[in-house]
Amino acid sequence: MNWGSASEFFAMGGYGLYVWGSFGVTAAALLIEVGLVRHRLAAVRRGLRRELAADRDTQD
Amino acid sequence: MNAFIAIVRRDLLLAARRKSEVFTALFFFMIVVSLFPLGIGPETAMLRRIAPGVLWVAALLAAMLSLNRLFAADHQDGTLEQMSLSPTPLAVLVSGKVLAHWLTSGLPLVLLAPVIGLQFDLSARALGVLMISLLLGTPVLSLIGAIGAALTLGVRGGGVLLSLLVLPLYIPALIFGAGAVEADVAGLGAGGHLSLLGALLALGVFFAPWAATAALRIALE
Amino acid sequence: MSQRLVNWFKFASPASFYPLAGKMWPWFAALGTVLAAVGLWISFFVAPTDFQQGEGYRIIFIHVPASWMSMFIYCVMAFWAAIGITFNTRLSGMMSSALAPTGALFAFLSLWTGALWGKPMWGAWWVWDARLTSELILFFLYIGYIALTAAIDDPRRADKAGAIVALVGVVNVPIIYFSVKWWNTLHQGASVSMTKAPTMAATMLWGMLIMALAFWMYSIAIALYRVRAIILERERHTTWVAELPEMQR
Amino acid sequence: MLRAHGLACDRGDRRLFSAVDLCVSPGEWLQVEGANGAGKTSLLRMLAGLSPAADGHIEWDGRPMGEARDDYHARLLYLGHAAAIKEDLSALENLQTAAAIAGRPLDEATALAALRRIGLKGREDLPARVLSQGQKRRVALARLLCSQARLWILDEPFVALDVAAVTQLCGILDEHLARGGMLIFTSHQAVQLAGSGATLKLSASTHPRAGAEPREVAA
Repeated sequence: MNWGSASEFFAMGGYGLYVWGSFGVTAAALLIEVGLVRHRLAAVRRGLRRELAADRDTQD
Repeated sequence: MNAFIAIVRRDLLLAARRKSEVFTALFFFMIVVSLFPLGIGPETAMLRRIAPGVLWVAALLAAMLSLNRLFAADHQDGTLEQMSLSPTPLAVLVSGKVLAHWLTSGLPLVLLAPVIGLQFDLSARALGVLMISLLLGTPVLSLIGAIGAALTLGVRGGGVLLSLLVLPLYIPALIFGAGAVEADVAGLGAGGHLSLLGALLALGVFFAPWAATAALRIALE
Repeated sequence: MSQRLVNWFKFASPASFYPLAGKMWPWFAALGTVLAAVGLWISFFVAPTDFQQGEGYRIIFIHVPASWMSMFIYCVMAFWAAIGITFNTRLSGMMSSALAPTGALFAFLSLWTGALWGKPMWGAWWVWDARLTSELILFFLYIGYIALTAAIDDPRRADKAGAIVALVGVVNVPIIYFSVKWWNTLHQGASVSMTKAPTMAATMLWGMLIMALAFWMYSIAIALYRVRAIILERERHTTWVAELPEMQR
Repeated sequence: MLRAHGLACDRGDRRLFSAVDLCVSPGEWLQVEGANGAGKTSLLRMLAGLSPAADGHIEWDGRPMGEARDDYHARLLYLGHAAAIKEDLSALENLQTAAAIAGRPLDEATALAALRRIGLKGREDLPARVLSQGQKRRVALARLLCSQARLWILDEPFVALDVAAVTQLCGILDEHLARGGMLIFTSHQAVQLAGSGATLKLSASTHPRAGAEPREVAA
């Protein structure tokens, strides 16, 4: 174990800003990407379902 | 072969009828180069140091200027269709167009560079190396540029897109071209740089017309 | 032989790949999460403090894998591009365009973490080192690919044009790398050597490898996830899309 | 002989036409008709080998187009909507470069004779930019006079021509057919041509997979 306490862990021996800046931005970027793709897929599906429902209505 | 010569001749003829386009690119080159001393300051030592890079970057930008029109006119008036129906392979005709583009945009820069280089107090020897590096390097710019011009043919915002696609690919030519002059000024000998530029040129002559042709076929479909 | 080819082409059709991708991506996502957890544990709790660089060196556990992934993804895109040009399969273009944003993201992360590592280590956010410079150019190549394919309305045309960009790019990446490296050695004074400590501890190597694997699994998962959206967008008007179970509600 | 079977054309999500069969033998002409947007130009480009067919196949002299392409293009003359006229070149230069690109260089005397016959006497050296629309069309049509191609594919050759020019063009086309040439063209107007010929009507369809009825067009 490298760390005596939680605050030592967050301080990263004085490099906290750089280390957490890297890991944090990476984590945030990947999460945002997942969110964007989820949104894209959901939007396509929503649009398609509407289109198909409209088609069914006109057929009835 | 006849068709190749015919294409080169026709494009040169067209350029001769529209001289202003050729001269615009040349004056652009001259103005960009002349702006640097004004922006940086007139110390001779500094100017001598930045000259190769400045001249090469300006040459790169000037070559970009005329790329837009490389295939656009032929695409619009149907000549490109006729070219693709020619019994001569399209890649050969594309090479002809690239050659004509270099003759009207690259070669004038090569000839003008020594005069411009005088503004930067380069020695006669360095000017010679600069000319050789441009002579080997500007055809590479035309060749790579042809791929970009073909890819952005008929595409929205093609001009900006073209720079985005092509400029990163110009970097090796820029590095070896400017590097040759710097190496010579530093007394290291420009041979290595120039042979690498030659290698880039050989690679470009071999592959670029093929890639540009593939891109043109997409635009023609 | 021909039987096997037929099978491959069956999976290459969007209609059969869509459900397959739907089944596969959660597995890769799960694997990626587990690997990331192990990798992070190694990077923070197992790997010892570096005697030269202190705790700051821990950035390499994401910096190096992100750089690897950005290069690897470009190669995979070029691979799909070559497949698309040779066999004229629709799916390969969709795969390329599904991978591009993730590749660009990793290139960006590599630059970002590189800057955050460089500042405490070399005292500068940016140095014109060969690797950093070529990573920057790789990022530009990704942006060029994305911009070009986005500017062409017809997806088939966009795919073909993108394939040419990817192939031209992949030929140029090594040329650019070596030219920048050469340029860098010529300008010795301005550059800072980026070579790491001569003996890399085994735990560090393991940490980087496991993080790289985690990024790899993440990339596969997100690409499969994104390709599903792309398939639906492009195959909107086909009967198989209309018959999908999730479209019946 | 050009034969096509089951041709289909897609534009975006829509299928413009499908199951188009056609066959043109030496001395025969084929007129393609259809409303705007029915895919006339698309069909002609497909037949010229400029764009791939969504479905179906094309044969030249009994060989599939894939392997006959070089021979086919050496014997084909295609004039599209855009006439490939350079505004900055003179009529003579336009004619000569077009022929050179097509692999059949023209000497100046032949080119001048063709331009005179098409009614551009005295305008041979003017840049195309100062010519009228109809005169520019004539520069393009002068290529027909110098052509030894066996198959002509012409997209709207009668557009922008006056009555006299239409008659003259019909004469040129008749000569071509009499020599055993083949001709495929589109036109909105009824045209009287010698030799045997047929009309292919393309009907636009809005349904994705329905299309024109399969029809046999042969002499």
